[in-house]
Amino acid sequence: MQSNAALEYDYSLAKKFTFLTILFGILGMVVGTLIAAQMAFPELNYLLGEYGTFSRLRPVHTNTVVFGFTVSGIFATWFYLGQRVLKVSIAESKFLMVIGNIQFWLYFVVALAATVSLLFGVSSSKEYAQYEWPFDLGVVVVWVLWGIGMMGLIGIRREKALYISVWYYLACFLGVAMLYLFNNMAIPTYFATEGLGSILHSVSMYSGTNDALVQWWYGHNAVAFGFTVPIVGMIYYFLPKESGQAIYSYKLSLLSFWGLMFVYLWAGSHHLLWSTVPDWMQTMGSAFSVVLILPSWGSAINMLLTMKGEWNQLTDNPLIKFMVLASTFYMLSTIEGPIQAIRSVNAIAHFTDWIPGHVHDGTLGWVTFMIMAAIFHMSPRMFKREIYSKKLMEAQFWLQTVAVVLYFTSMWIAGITQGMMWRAVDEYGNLMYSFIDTVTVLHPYYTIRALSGVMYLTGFIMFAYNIYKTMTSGRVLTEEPQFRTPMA
Amino acid sequence: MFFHWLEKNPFFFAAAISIVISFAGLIEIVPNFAKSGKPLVDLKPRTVLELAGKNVYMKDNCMSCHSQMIRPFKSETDRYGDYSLSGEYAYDRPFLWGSKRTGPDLHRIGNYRSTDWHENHMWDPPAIVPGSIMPAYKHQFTNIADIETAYAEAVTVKNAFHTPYGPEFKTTRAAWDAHRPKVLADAKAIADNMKNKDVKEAVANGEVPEVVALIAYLNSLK
Amino acid sequence: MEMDLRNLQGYANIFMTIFLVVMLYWYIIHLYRSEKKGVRDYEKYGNIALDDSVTSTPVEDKPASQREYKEENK
Amino acid sequence: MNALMIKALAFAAILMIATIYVVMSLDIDIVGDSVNAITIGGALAIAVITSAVSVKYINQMKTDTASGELAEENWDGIGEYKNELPSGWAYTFLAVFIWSMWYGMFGYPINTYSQIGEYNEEVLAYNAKFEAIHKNADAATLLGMGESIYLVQCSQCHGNTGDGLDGRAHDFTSRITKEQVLEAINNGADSLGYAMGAMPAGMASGADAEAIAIYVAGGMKGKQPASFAACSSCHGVDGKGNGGMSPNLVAYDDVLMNHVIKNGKKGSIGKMPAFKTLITPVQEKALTVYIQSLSN
Repeated sequence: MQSNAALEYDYSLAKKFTFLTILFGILGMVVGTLIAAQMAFPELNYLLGEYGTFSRLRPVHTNTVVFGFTVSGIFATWFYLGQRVLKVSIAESKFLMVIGNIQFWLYFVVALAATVSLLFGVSSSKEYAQYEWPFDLGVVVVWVLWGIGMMGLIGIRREKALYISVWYYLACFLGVAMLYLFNNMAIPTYFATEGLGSILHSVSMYSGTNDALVQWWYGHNAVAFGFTVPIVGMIYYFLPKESGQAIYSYKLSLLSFWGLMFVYLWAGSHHLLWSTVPDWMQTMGSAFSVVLILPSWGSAINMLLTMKGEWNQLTDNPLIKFMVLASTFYMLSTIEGPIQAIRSVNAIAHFTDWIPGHVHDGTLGWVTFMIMAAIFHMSPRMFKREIYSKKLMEAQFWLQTVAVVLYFTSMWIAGITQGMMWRAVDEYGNLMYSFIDTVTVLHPYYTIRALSGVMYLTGFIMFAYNIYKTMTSGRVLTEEPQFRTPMA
Repeated sequence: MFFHWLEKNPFFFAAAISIVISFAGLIEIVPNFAKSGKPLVDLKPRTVLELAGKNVYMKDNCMSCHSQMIRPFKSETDRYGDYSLSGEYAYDRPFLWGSKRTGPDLHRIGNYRSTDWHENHMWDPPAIVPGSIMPAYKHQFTNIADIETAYAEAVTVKNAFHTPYGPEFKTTRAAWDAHRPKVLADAKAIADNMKNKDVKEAVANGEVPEVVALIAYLNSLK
Repeated sequence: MEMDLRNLQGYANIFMTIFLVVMLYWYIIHLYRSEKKGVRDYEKYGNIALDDSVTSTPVEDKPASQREYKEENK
Repeated sequence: MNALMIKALAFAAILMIATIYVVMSLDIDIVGDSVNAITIGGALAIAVITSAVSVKYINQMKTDTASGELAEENWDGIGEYKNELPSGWAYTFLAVFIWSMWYGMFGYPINTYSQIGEYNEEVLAYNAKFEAIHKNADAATLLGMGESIYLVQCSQCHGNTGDGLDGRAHDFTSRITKEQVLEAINNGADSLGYAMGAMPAGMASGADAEAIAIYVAGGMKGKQPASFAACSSCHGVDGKGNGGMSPNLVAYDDVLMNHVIKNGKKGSIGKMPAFKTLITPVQEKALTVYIQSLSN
């Protein structure tokens, strides 16, 4: 293939999405930290009039970190590693470049507009699917464009075998597409009448218990295919690449993959334990949640074992540290979730802060750590400059690690405490605590959580600064580093 | 052989993933659809004012902090009333069970709180419940609820899902104009039990402040 | 009738679980078998991530005839 | 056991001790309630298993020799594979599958388990457990019980001390205020469902009404105004409600409490909803004792 001698990977799209990842990351985490602080200090609800209340901002936070930060991160890493593991440059096809750029701009507009719409209370109130129908359509188009781009790139690949990361990105694409479509089925009321009322409003195709089932089939698996699958795909590429160690066991990664695909979808009903969905379905949700520990841990163990005998890398490469810690938090959250899904434990855990605590093990400790590590790895290759500061990276690592630990321990105690207080009866057999008692008792934990939010956000800003300085004033690299990321 | 074939073909591989991940939905969700959607015998769909209130509930995203699902535990039925039944939710689009109780469950709040309590509480929660971390929703006293959209919603669900709204619910603007006084009368009945001057004035002028619709909705949760 | 449906779903669930276990462990066996027999070495795919320059030799080359695009931009 | 493992397990232990300490300090029975016990067990499992397993593998980074790289000669497919599937993982996978079958067939049998059935059993067990206390309750027990019910069910509106939160709800530290009496006289009253029926509006007016209001709000002490005759036909000369036929104006008696809890109440302050679904007869008795104690 003589003609490929001068061929290079094209990182323009990866770069663009990296910028968005950082932008949405900061936005989402600022809002997250604010709403965490509001739980401890309610006066903070009044900073922005009606737009600043906890209730308005919470969906802004969740949707910005899910559909802004994480999805950007998925796109950024796909446009980087997709080319590399398929051994084909996206620039080899003008078509794919055009599609990719349309995807980028459309995504940027839709994500921003949708976030603003939530601020104004335009919401369908289904968790993590709050966007109203026009924004849903936008999301679908973006997603389809990504799918076309992905299939196109796979079509022109030079490497015949699909590396395991590609499997995971494919699953991410397919899973999210299916779930998002079915869950967001709605009828716009404006068009179902003679143009009465708001054009943005719609009603769900499903009602009551059915709506709940579809919603949590989606809600749980949006986590599966948005927060687990693509992130696993990332670590399967970036950890081996950064460390120069092949995956410990490729077979284990295949097994974990199919295990995850089979089992994950069944577990959605564990969000509806003790509700009005049929009993057997709840039981199944519980049972499969526990089974789910194993395919999840398969990936995590595979990653940790990839680094076996490589202690020196762990101690002197902060990037490896990020990824090893991410794997560990992945283990924590993938055993915590299933145990919270056991009926009896769920009776306490559901509706309490233990659940946000659990979610943030995954999102802060696993998703964000991994995405940041990926960007740290990609930056020197994309910008052809050394990472600006290793010291800053180390400091950021420790600050954020402490933040995640504070977050999950405080919410762990808060949740168990509140769940048990709700159940507690006094010596006469009457409820021991009024509801407000179970709120005021949480103040110290909410304060700690707010503090952990500030710490984590600070770490993320350090990260953004480090990347910015890398782009602008890192030492110029003459050739692309093979494995370990160079840093000053 | 089957696996080899699969591993080599991205297209069939993608198809395999799709099949594998749709199993759960097919077995779990689909067969129960008709049964789980069945309403209680005497269940009435919400009035237009209540629907508008539900939309305020969604707009200010009350379900960030409040559930509407009383689980079958003695501790919950003691606190909130009878455990929830599937048939009670049959007309709820979307369902608003919530997933977090920063505040108490509201599924039967209409049984044990009143209009004036809500009025005072929405205006300044910690004054009513000392220690409350709920923010005040003073903007709901001046924002005007979108009752026309609520009407459009009622007509839509009537036509699409046979929700039993009366024959006067039609897709035309004329039908809405005819129904509007009924909504305003409902709003006035709520506002009569309230003290806020802005609210009373707005209702007198034929407008429905968000808080009135919201309270109508909360009162209907029984 | 309703009980029938519930039973049916219950059985479907149990059947699915068994099916999953069988498939998964069959897959494990399949993976090891193919390696033993020399049909395929799965672990070599790990190298795709390690050696991923655009010019490096693919682990499994996709013949140009199979590539769905024409080399147009030189 | 090496230092890292000890540290990780110590962390798990501290987290668990802190959790249990906080919960116990709130008088919550961990052992007695099986749900609480299982939850603590689950939390312990999360903390210990995660710590131990992740540290086990992290230790392998320290101690194992690197054997991860693949030799070129393996490419023919026959060769030595140093990196076997972790067998612990494979066996545990099978074990949880079996467990899940057990869970679905015996733990919560798919055909027979009903959470509502379990709820009914829970309520029966509860009743059996507390019946004794409720049956032979003496005044002190009732008072304590009443206070706990009041704080959970009533304090949101009437305030923790029963003072009605600055006029937002009825004030239990006295029986009735002048405004409340005047409201009833001027507008009538018909929300409690007494046998005597509705009280018509305008039984008295002007100075007479004023005098009645002052007299009743003052606890019916001192000289009875002549105009009170309009009231005594129903409420009795002593204002005590004619043996439960109409509301007692002097004290919170059993009948009054029963009517208010069952029907709610509408007065000058606003409307109180009924609490018939949330307060049981036993609790009502205790609550009465407690509310009586607030005005004494």
